[in-house]
Amino acid sequence: MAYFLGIDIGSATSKGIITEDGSTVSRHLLPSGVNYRLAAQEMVEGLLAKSGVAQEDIACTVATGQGSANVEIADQEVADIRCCARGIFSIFPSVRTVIDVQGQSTQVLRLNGEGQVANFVVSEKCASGSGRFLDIIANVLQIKLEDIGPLSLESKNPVTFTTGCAVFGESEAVSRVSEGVAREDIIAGVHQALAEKISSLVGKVGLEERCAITGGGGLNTGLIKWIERKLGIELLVPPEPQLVTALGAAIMAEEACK
Amino acid sequence: MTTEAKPRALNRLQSMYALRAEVDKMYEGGVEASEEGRPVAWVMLEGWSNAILNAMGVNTVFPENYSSLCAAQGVATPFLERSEAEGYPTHLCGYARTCVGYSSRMVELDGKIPPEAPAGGMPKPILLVASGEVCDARFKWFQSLGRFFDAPVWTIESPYPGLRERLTEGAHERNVNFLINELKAFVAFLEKLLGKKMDWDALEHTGGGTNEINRWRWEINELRKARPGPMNTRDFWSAVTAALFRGAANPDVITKGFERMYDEVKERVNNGIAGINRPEKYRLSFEGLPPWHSLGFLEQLAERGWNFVIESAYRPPRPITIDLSKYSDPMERYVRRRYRRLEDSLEEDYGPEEAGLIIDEILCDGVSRRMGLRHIRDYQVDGVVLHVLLTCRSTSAGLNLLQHRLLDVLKVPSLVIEGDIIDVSAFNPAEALRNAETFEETMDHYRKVRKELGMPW
Amino acid sequence: MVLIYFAGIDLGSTMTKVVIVDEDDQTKASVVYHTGAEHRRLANRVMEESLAKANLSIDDISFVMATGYGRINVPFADRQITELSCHARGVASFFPHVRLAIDIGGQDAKGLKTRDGKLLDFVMSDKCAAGTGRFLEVISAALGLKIEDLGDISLRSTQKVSVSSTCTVFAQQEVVNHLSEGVPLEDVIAGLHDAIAGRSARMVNRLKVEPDVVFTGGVAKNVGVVKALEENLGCPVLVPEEPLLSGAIGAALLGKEHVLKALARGETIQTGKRRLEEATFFK
Amino acid sequence: MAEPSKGLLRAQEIYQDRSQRALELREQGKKIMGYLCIYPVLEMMTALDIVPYRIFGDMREPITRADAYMPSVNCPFLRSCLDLGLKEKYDFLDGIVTSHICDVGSSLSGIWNYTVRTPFSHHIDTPHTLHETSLKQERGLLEDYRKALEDFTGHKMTTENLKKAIRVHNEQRALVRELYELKKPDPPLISGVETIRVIKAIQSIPVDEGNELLRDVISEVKERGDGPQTKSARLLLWGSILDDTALPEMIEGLDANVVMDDTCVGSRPYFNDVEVTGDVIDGLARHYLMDIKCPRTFRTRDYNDVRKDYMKDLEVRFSYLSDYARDWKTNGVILESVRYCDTHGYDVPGLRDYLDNLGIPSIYLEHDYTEGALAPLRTRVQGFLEIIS
Ligand SMILES: Nc1ncnc2c1ncn2[C@@H]1O[C@H](COP(=O)(O)OP(=O)(O)O)[C@@H](O)[C@H]1O
Ligand SMILES: Nc1ncnc2c1ncn2[C@@H]1O[C@H](COP(=O)(O)OP(=O)(O)O)[C@@H](O)[C@H]1O
Ligand code: SF4
Ligand code: SF4
Ligand code: SF4
Repeated sequence: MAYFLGIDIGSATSKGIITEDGSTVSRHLLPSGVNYRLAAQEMVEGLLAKSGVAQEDIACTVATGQGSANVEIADQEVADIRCCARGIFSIFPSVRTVIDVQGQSTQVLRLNGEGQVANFVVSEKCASGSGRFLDIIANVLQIKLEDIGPLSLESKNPVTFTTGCAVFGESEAVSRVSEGVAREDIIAGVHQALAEKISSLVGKVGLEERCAITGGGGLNTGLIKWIERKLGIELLVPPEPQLVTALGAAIMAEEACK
Repeated sequence: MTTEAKPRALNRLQSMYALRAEVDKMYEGGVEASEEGRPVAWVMLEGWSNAILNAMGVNTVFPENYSSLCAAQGVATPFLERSEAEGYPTHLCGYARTCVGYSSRMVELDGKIPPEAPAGGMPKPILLVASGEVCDARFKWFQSLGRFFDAPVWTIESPYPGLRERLTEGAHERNVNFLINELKAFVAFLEKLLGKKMDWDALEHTGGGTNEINRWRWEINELRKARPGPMNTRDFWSAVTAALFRGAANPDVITKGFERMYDEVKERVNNGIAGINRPEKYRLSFEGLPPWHSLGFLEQLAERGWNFVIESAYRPPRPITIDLSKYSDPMERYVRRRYRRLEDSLEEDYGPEEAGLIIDEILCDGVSRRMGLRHIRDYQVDGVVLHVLLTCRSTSAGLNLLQHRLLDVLKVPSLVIEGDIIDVSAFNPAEALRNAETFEETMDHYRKVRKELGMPW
Repeated sequence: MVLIYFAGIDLGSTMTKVVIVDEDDQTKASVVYHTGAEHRRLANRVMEESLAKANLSIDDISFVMATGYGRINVPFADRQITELSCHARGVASFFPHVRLAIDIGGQDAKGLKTRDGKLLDFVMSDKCAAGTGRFLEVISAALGLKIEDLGDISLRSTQKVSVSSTCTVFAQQEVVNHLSEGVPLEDVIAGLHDAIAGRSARMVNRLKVEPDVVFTGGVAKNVGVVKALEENLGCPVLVPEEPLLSGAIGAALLGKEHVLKALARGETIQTGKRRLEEATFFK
Repeated sequence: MAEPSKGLLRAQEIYQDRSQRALELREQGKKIMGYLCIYPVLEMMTALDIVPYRIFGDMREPITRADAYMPSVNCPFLRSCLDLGLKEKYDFLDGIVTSHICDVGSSLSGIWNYTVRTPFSHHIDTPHTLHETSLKQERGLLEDYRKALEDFTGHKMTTENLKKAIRVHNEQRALVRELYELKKPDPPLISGVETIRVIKAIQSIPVDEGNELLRDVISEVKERGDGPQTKSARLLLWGSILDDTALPEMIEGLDANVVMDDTCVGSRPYFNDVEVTGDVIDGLARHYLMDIKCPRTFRTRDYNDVRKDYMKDLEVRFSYLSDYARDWKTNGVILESVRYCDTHGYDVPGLRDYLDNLGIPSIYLEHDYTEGALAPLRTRVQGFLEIIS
């Protein structure tokens, strides 16, 4: 029996998948924490424990994500954009554009008919353009991550921040709340700004219909709506958007064995 | 650490070293001239003034190149910081900022060359020759050096028309006359400055030498079409400075150097040897100016089997024989030798049929989709690296459009790498490498696309 | 004889400071509070506390001068003036020969060229948290360290590591990575201090560094940054005993000078409504 | 129907909805010609009854489409212009005329042609120096431009019409100068914010209508009682493009009036007349090459001087600013530029040297052409005001 392992050590969350014959046997998520190496070990142990698969039966492991270098058992490290492409292609073969919203960066890719990356672009290295901005604001406003999206949609009057910096944005959000600005207006402002940045990235690679969203940002129903409004299209959302890259890594592992 | 299990990924050309050394000699020559009380000018690379100055016995050094030399040796940063302290915005051209820092340091030292200056340094100029060609930086920068030197600045103006406007009836002749008169005015100024007459015969020689050098450079580039590509862009960048920033060096010496390089490249082609010591997985073109501070990065890409077989900047012009017999005025000969009608150069480059298509595009839309892509096709390039520079507008502004045109017309993808010519802090090698891996997939994809369309590579 | 008092309030992004001085420029009371979300509005409480400390009531204060990021919306201030002028004035009260003052606070870094307490020229950092006190706050919070301890920790470093991310948020991640790779804490912290000091030094170079150089603001309490700044500037740097207070003291003194000047001209002093109410920010 | 508004109100209406008049005129069959920066010769458009319409960006609208065609390290003003073009906001233009204002400006003309595809386009390669040869070149370029416009409209540009056009444009220049005279008293009769609105308005409508607007504004301003208040600072504003009132609004919200400017949505295009010469094009060439003072041009004391004298050189390049400072009694100068503008950026240290030498205090502000970027500049401006008062 041959199993394949895909591990995505993200900046905030580590994700892992075991597949067999192209179908997922087991999945696991845990916070990456402050030590990627530890997270990688726990991920492998967790996955094996959940699935009951023995380590010897893993034919091949592909690691990806920020901390991919810390996965000791990996046979290969692969760039996360490639894994993301493979993953989404196995779910939605017709998708041609993917918006991948991760913690540290946002990337937009175009796919060809075989699930390969035909073009891609990565956001700038400023947290104000990444999912992290949402996390920071959600945290100070004491809103659960899963609630920020729906809440943002209730806003009639999204706040424009006076700062473009995620760090200062945090204190600005706090002060605004204490001055009576509604939380949904603040969180909507952040969503709107992020959606604008994303639509500009999409412009760079060009939008081709059938566009999907992946990464942790795909769990955010509000963000999806904001992006849809900006782009004027509907986004496809895979059932487990945050796991798409890990799935792609597992598929890569299978390919590597062939 | 001398344990070199694997050979380096780049396969350097031996003939490059001699050429590279010529640039150091040019700077040494400048310092020597200055010490002997002979005039030294700082000039911009534009191809018009250097030969004229040399013919007048003026030694020339090139701050643009000198800044990249500082960057390559890792000593540019203190100069950059100095320019920031002088109040120059940090987005200005990295070459200019290095030069400003250098000049300010010179003033601090009473006009002496800073001891930390590489290659002997650039001596104090008696003249700054700016250029209206290529970019704004190159005349604004020298103008602003007035804070440091009492040397006069002369800006050589050259036409920079829109494409369609260049095809307008009468425009070409007007531009030629503009250049002739402009350069004559420059000569008149030089005569006044130096108190001596122009040596027109010498110009015929100093001006003609470039053509010989360019001819060899052209031939070398022709050889680079071979598979595997026999010469990596790293060697191109190392050697090209000798041709571009020749200063008062004897053109024959440089010509000889490129001739040797030709022999070496030819030898490689005959034996199927590549410019990288790894299988040539991808053939690439480098568009834009290189990261002078991190040329070693090409080694890491070569490790992945990336061979940069051609580049966009400083490609030598196709050698042609121009009938100058009709023209007796030496300045007119000098100008006509290089400044050509757009229609003519297009026709030589693309052949009459494609040139016709390009001209139609220009007349109709004011721009051409096809133009300037010839090398990508000729060198059968799989992908293009676009180096978007933080501090250079003129080489960056058009890169994104180029990216679209390459895809539209040739189905060749591009990887954007952001960085700078001088400022190492603008460049993130780890990220660039990560994206390089993904880009391989993109190149694979477009290989298939081109195949489906029946394109030759 | 009637005693006359002047108050300066520096409503900073991170800290709110109030200083009350008497007519001989002697400090009667000073209070420093975390600005925080609520305290930002409750600047009045900080004011009240300092009045209590000085055993005075608001009516004993001849003039209240407000400065700092939140100066515009302090309802009990008589006048506002930028922290630039206030720091210049305040620093001169500690070090009369100061020529260059560097202030690194929670929101920005500033360089001030001054002479005799007068502001001559200045530079300020941009709208990014990198290079500010916030940078250190965010990272020390992520590492569970106290901001006060960073300085001493970094002094133990023998080989600082450079932090390549400029973004505060990503630098935090990078620091974590360094640590999980086994780089000693002190070397990482020293690297952060160097990054901040280097940025500020490059910025103030535009003003032509001349001694005496004085370093103020909350970050000046951090001996590690002081040392790194000295290295980066290549000259000694003076730090006042309480570097947080220079803005508030400067405000109080400028308030006093404003009053004296007006009196000398025989004008009446325009004072505000003196409502000890909450301050607001986004107007 | 309500009385059509006049004077400042009308200026503000046009400022807020610039294209409204152009669209009306287009309905009536007029040709609308977009132009970038102040170097495309407007007189030739007017002579052929074409309506010149200056292309601006919008600092309140985030750039989302232009980044695909222009790297973000380029002038954000031009990127914004392109962005609006890509968002079809300039689709009503019949053509576009560009000139060699700066590198990015020149590149933009190609990018615009490739992506926005306005039906007619022409690029004028205005030289950088004032050499004799450059003047000749500019003259030739204007002949080409004239021909291009003639081909575009199918009409001949007669000398008579051209002279007439020069006269109306000169009249506009005189009216703008008259308006600026009203900024000399203390307090000025018209604020910096209002001035930008007026100038932007006249750059959006036909020249004769602009003149009428100017006349209305001038008479209104002379008589009104609710003009600007006296403030401690009277400022001169120098810089690159400023096509939005946000910055002067911020400044004038503090203890300062902007009483004079040297920007191209301000005095720059209007402070010299075009001389009506025997050969009309000569006068136009001279004006557009030599008279407009802007950092894009390489100006020096004497091209044939073999020795440079820095201070004298600065004098020649910038003395008009000290005239402005004297005549409008300004006590400080704000130098303003959008980020990534090279031509203005290189001039800043020299210009500050010059002003320092005259004892005129100055401050340099750089912004990225977004409304949000202005808030942090507030403390800087206020600090500057504290220094000069
Ligand atoms: N339940 C959720 N609802 C909304 N957003 C979420 C949720 N969970 C995670 N996110 C978003 O996803 C991002 C993390 O995405 P992920 O792809 O896991 O990033 P990384 O790989 O860098 O750890 C977070 O920044 C957060 O904004
Ligand atoms: N005891 C301390 N030791 C070291 N650093 C401190 C200390 N107290 C405050 N800081 C630093 O000072 C910064 C606040 O400085 P401050 O000058 O008060 O800023 P602001 O005026 O913007 O409120 C904090 O971000 C923190 O980094
Ligand atoms: S082309 Fe670019 S690199 Fe060269 S001088 Fe101009 S701005 Fe600098
Ligand atoms: S602006 Fe803020 S979020 Fe952006 S890079 Fe700077 S610190 Fe990071
Ligand atoms: S602001 Fe500067 S870069 Fe932008 S268009 Fe004007 S001159 Fe060119």
